[in-house]
Amino acid sequence: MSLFLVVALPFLGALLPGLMNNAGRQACAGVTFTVSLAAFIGLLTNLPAVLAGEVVMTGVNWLPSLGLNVNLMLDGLGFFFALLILGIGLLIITYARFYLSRDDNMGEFFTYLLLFQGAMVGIVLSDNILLLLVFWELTSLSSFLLIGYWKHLPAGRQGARMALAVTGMGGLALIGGMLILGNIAGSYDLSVILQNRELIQESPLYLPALLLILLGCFTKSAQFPFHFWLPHAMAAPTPVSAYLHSATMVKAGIFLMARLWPVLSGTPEWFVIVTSAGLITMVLGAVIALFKHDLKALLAFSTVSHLGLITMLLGTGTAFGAMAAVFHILNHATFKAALFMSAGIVDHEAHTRDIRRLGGLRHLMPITFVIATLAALSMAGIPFLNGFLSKEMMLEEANHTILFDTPWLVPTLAVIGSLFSAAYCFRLIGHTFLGKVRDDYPATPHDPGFGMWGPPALLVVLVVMIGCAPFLAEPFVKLVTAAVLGEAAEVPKAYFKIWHGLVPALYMSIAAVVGGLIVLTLFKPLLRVWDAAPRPEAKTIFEAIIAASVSLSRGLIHGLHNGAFSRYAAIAAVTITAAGYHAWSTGTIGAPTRSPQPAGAVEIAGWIMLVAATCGLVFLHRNRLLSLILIGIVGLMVSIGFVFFSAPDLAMTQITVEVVTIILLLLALNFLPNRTPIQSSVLRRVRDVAVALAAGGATFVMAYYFLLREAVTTPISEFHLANSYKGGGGTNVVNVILVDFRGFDTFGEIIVLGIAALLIYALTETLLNGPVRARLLNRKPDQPRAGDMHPMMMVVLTRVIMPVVLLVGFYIFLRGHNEPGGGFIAGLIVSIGVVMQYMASGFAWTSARLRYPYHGIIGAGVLIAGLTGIGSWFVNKPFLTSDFTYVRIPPFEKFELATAALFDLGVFLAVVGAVMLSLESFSRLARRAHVKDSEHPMDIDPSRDPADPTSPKTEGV
Amino acid sequence: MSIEVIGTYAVAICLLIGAAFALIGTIGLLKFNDSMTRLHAPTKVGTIGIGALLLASMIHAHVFADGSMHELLIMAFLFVTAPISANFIAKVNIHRRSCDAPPPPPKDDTWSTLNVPEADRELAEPEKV
Amino acid sequence: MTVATDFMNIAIILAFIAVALAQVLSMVRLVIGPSVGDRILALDTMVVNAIGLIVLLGIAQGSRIYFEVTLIIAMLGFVSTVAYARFILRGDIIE
Amino acid sequence: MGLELLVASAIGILTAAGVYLTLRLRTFPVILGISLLTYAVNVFLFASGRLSVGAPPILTDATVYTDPLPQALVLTAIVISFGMTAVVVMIALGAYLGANDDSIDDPIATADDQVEDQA
Amino acid sequence: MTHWIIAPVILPALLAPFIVLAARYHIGIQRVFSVAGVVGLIAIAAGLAWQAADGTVTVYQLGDWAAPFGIVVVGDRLSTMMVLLTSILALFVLLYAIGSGWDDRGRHFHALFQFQLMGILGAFLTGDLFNLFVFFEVLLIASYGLMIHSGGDVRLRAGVQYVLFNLIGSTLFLFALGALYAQTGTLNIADLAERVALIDPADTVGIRMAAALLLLVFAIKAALVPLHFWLPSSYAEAPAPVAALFAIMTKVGAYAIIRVYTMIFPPELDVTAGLHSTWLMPAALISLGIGMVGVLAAKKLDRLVAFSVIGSMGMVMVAISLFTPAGISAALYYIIHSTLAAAALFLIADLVRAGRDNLNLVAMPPVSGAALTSALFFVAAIAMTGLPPLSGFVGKLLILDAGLKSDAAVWVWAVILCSSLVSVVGFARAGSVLFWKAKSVEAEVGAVVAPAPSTLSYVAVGGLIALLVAHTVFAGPVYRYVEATSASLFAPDPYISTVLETPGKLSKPTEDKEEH
Amino acid sequence: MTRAFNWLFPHPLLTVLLTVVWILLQNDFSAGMAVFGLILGVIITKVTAVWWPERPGGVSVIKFLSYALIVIWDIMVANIQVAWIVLTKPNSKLRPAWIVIPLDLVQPEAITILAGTITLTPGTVSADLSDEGHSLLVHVLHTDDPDADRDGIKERYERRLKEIFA
Ligand code: NA
Ligand code: NA
Repeated sequence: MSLFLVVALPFLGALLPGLMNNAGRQACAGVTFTVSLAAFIGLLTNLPAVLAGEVVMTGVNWLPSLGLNVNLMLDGLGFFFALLILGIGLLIITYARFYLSRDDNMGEFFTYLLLFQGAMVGIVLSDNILLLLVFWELTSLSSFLLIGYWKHLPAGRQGARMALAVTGMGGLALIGGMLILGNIAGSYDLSVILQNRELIQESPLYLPALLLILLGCFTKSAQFPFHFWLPHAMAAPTPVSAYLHSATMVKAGIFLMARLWPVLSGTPEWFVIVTSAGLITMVLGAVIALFKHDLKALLAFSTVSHLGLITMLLGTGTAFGAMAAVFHILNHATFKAALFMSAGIVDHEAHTRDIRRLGGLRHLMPITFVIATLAALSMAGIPFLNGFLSKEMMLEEANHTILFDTPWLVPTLAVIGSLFSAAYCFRLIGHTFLGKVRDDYPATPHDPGFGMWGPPALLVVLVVMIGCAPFLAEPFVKLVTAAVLGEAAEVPKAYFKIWHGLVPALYMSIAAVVGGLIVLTLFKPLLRVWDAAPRPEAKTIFEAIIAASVSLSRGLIHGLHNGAFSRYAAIAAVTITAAGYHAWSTGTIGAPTRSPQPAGAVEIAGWIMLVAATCGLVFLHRNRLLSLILIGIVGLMVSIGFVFFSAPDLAMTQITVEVVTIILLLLALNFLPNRTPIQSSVLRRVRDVAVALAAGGATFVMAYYFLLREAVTTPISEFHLANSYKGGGGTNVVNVILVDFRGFDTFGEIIVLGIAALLIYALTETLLNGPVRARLLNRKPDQPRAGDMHPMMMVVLTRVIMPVVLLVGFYIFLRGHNEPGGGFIAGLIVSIGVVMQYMASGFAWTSARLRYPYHGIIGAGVLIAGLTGIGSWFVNKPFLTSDFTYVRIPPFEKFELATAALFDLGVFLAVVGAVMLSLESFSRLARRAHVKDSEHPMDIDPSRDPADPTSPKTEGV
Repeated sequence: MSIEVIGTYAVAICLLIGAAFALIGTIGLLKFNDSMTRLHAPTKVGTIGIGALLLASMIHAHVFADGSMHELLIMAFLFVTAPISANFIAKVNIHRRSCDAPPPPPKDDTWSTLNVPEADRELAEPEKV
Repeated sequence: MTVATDFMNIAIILAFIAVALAQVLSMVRLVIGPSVGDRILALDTMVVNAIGLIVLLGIAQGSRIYFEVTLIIAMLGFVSTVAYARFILRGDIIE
Repeated sequence: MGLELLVASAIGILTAAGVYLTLRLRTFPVILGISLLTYAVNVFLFASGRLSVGAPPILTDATVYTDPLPQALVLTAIVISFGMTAVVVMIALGAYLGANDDSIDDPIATADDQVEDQA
Repeated sequence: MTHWIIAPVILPALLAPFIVLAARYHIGIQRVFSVAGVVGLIAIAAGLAWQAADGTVTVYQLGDWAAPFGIVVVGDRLSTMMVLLTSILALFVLLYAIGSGWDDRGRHFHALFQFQLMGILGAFLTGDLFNLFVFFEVLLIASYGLMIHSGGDVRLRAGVQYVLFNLIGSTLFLFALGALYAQTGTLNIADLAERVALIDPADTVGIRMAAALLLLVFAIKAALVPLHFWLPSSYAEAPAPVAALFAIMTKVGAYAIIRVYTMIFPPELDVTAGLHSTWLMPAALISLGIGMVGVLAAKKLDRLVAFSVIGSMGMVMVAISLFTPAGISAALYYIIHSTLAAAALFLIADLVRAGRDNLNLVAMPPVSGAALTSALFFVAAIAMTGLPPLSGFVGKLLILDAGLKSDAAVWVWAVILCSSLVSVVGFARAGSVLFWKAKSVEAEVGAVVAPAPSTLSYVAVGGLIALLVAHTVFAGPVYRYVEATSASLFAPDPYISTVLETPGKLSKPTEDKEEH
Repeated sequence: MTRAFNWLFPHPLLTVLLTVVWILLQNDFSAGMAVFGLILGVIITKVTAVWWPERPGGVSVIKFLSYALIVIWDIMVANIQVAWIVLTKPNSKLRPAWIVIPLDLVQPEAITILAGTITLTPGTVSADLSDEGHSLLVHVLHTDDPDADRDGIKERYERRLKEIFA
């Protein structure tokens, strides 16, 4: 079967359990088992090739530019691990079917389990190390889901997050390491990388790569100092613990060390780091395991310890060490999975995993007792069980390993580790199964059905088989070892047998077992010492670190983003000024190319006015109405400046916009407080002044710089001046630019206005349909209002002036193409004319008589402008291409007809609609505050019939 | 003396008159010490001042170019709107009590500006702006 | 003719200075107030004087293209004066 | 003293005043501050065509015209900033009417702190 | 001549007023037109991207005026790719808005939505810097409207800051444009590229300031720290579909930086040497850090997602600031990824909110649809944090790989890897509280159970997730496309010559039009 | 016919005014322009007529022109007086006063013109109207005899306006 299929089957199969959830537990487990089995068989179909020493390779490109491809490779090592993963997987699935209770969502469980299985198979079959990373992180994710499977348990959630954080960190480090490795080797394919031992080990990047990769491996395999997450992962259901945290996932790190052994091992760095980490883990794990009362915790730390043992073996860098490691991986997988499942059975039956509440189970659960005892004794290193064989090899290897120039260090530690290992194994057997039957188990224990004890029993058969007949395993182990060693070393000649003679390893082994027994007899006093001894609780430390990082990040983020706009703006201003200053100070500056133009008294007076109004605004800004008046002056002076500097169009636009803006602001100020309170401290104001002066100074310098220099070459506006009349049909070049050369800008601009109006309208609607409505209805003016809402003089005058204003607007519109003016200014003027009418007789009275659909006017304006632009498509010209002609209709003089005028009409309509819709929206807010609408255009009118009941009241409404 | 020369002098004189009135009006604005009194100075003197300047512009156009009448429009505009502006500012002064209280009207109850709506009468007096 | 033109040019300069001075004086009134009516009045005066300035500019440059600006300022100055006053009188300017 | 200096310093002063007001704590002065910044930038953009007196870009028999393009750009900018101002005034007003507070600071950012931590 | 290249701007620009005019009061009709418009956009955008895929640069002269005198719209690989991305995103966001009923919680949603699209698409397509400003304003003002859609005090207060900060940005943009025009006398991007070459090396401060200011403008849009302050509250408080659409808006800033700083101010240009190469990378790294730390610090899901947007923009900017073909390719790949991922997360946050009326990261009783929502969250979080197997991981690998040759490689790697870890922890905490811890909370007796979100909402989110998966599976072809795009950015001559040498009205000697 | 005329010209004087304004705006006279101005005058008057619902009674145009001439003369004379006051009279010697003018006029247009006249004539400002419109409040810059001023205004302006708006 194709390797793709072997990897893909679990992933594809992961879709099934969820679907089968409703079909019952049996179906759910069954489909999962079938999928796994299919993959397992698929793997086995490749066995002949592997046995023949071939490396099965296959691949498709995924992201070839990066070198990330779905390249798979199957050699002895991969086969070995895949076999473990799929084989134990099958047992675990069977076991889990009976382990999980009816409350548990089995579909979800098996989905996650299959995802995990696929990811694990992916790791061990990847040829591409980037692909390997993908699977690597996927195992972290699926294990996160599996550990947190019982979501209601806090321990599960915390354990899941801790595992994810630690293995995630390792995964990220691994990404770095792998990328470096691939870059050194020039390929991310293992088959290439493994050929480049010298290149890699001589690279200056070897050490960072090694450290990062080892970080990944150590975290995944719970090596010291990252061992602490594993016990907390035991919050997962037992099948998960057995599968992930003893048999497979934690071995991913071991696998990777083995996989990269040919290119990474053999250097002093590798030796020191890996061997010492392994040793420490081995001893530490064993010691901690002894004192754990939770069966699964005990087993978890024993796993840590044994993983340390394997790591240490890989660290020695010798071929023998590697072979011992491979052998122990196999042995450990068999006895540990069996133990986990036994622990699960005990838990399942007795409803507790606490050793102190157990004992005497030998009589109640004989089958389980046999299975667990055989497995535990194997772990303790008792002869005729497979654990003994690999442990012997380990001790042998330890005898030849000299760390830190201290020959006794490694052997001694190895013995201590083995001693404690034996002790906790004996404790497991003794305190759980031996002794008297108790009468206070939380539930009555008895052996479960075959479904649950069958899988561990099968494993124990293997334990015994290999233990008694190691030669059965030898060829396979050597095959795997050959794959580990690659071309870096030869497979050792050593034979696997129970009896090697009276070699030092045997004495060490005996010492360990005997010592273990002695330690167990001293367990009670030792436990007291252990409990009394202060020791760092890794989980507490981890949680403290996380809590500290969270509160640190909160301090940083909430301190930085405290919602104070003034600070945001100040930071922006400082940043911009600083960047501008940096750009200035690192550049070169040449002499001015333009000479300044002389300024007379009047210009200086104008400047003084502007500056005075601006400064007045700053000093008096707390009085809001006054600041509006002052900003009116600023606008007026800027407009005059535009006139002075030959920009009449701009001046007109500026002044009309100014007035409409002030009307808007006055409408808003009606609701807002009339004064701005003093809130900021003097220090703050000094800071603000400093920021403001820096920004102002910078703009001054920049403006002055440019004003005294010419552009590098002729500005494009030369073309506009030259072709405005010829091509645009207008003599007002600014207007021709707006409606023709750059009509697209103007199209966008009227859309901005249209959106502004729609937005204002929509917000008004929302406000008036929400809680604000009540507030507006109950609103009182903040000061008494004068009588005479619609003064007679104003009304009478408006009747004459408003039509004149409209006429002027029309005039400005028509002439815009050739003289200052245009649709935009005309639109504003017409709007202001209508506003005059509103101000004179009130919004209600005015709009009751003639109400324009301002939405429609905006829409029509944009559509007219847009359709004018589209019109040119029909003569096969681009959007907004203009055309014009001259027409003569008596008695009128010859006049110009230009499509640009139609466009300008769109502009005009959009502006009128937008301004009026906005003003209308604002005044709708205000109208909620009033009850009565006036029925007359003016409040006081002596010519009205006094008998008329609708005649004006004396009350100033 | 040709018509151009006379026109030129006329322009100059109109300019001086206009500018002088504009300045005088503003001096009044600054000098008088009561809001209502101040109102007199600029609204009128200024209007005439600008009127003279516009006249100067018209004459100038007739002397140096082919004539111009549209300054009349601006003049008319200013003349028509000035009373309204003054009326509103006066109302503001009365409403804000920034002048002497006016005597009561002989025919009606009160002045329209002082006819504060019932609902607003209990509100505090406006703060000075 | 040159005498007359010189005289006119001097008159233009004097007028410029006078109107500019008027602007500055109005600005002073605007800032010192004290009543809001005074400030609105000062603003109104400044608008009118601004018209004068632009008319002078037109005369000085012999250009007629500033007419529309002047007209618009005349129209809008009035509107804003009324708007400010209405705000003081009624709060809502287009009730 | 040259016109260029006057214009450049006016831009600088408008900017400084605008920035100062933008750093205030209430929406209203901040909006005014942004308006001043808009003036400053409009004048700056206008000045990118350099300053010329008495040469409007209306085609006549004249030979010298000021650069019309910045004028068109400023015109567009004025219109756009008008729309923006109207919008921000309305939003600020809406926010004020909802909370009866025209403070510009955003309480949400810190209200986050009141959420009990359970993660 | 064909007009397709302008269609992405014109279609929404005319559809929006049409909706306002004809269907103002009929949400059903609005929906039909809005969806039809977006589907049409996708078709057009796909056609344009197809057309540009072989390196063809399409120039469209608005008003028939030749560049640089008139405005041109330019379709090349980069712009059409962004147009396609935007259109596709828009479809799913729109479906969600309809499915969740958000579009009916205020006025004019669909018109504003179309205008927003017009602004974004115009910004991608235009070849003129001032026109870019105009489109920025269009997209911004539409975004203001969408951001405060359906109102509420909190949203409006956040909206005020959002608008004001962007007004500062707009002002800055104009300063930069003024400086550029004063220095070069042109506004067309291609023409600028030619004219900066004429600048006297003895007088460079002007162009340097212009270049720096322009970069800051785009940095604000891209939410680069310390100019990012507008983002967290506004994205968190915006209605979900709007926030999801906003996922593309930060990319407009990134796009503009790529365009301008590869074409006008390329890294090898002497007069602007030492500018963006000095501080863009540090700012990008800090953004990445701040964003991901913000994820860890967040106490509300919406803010968490908002900060992840900052972080992902930091990631994009790290890649961009390498200014190498590999860096830009990686950035483009990551831009597509992070747009889709951020949009999906905002929508998922809304699914969460649907059952529990707030997004505080505290456990509340499980709600209907929680299982599906949590699965979607898990997938989207994987994507956003850059865990395998989704595109975030691929993008991260690409950026790390591109960064390896940089001088700042150590910093790039350290920050990217550490911030990934922080974001993983942050997302895991949030997810475990929202979805897992909820299982331990009993619903109050008699509490009203909110109905599950509509199927259409899930379809929209699922669609985005499916796109992410596709982006991962087809990483090879996608990367080939962005690689070619990046290569063409570093060889801009075809772009420049196509833009500047296409004749327009009156730039041909034969054409002359006189008054008759 | 009258109805057609009234329909087309709701305010004929306004139409004429608009036509004149149009010609002045063009700053150049031609027949076509006048026709165009007239068309605009009709349209705009028509459109805005809804906001001017009343049709004022017959106004004597001739009398109005003579009134205007008187006012212009008064304005020029009074301007010089006020200028003199501004320049020479110290604030302490200034005697401003309110004067109240009981009105005989009732048409809003007439009252407005009266008030406008008073304001345009330097030295006096129309400040307010009484709450039913029967008195006009005027502020005088400097006066020794307020009653004489009041009578002067009534005699010189209000009487003429009553004739115009007969
Ligand atoms: Na108020
Ligand atoms: Na008077």
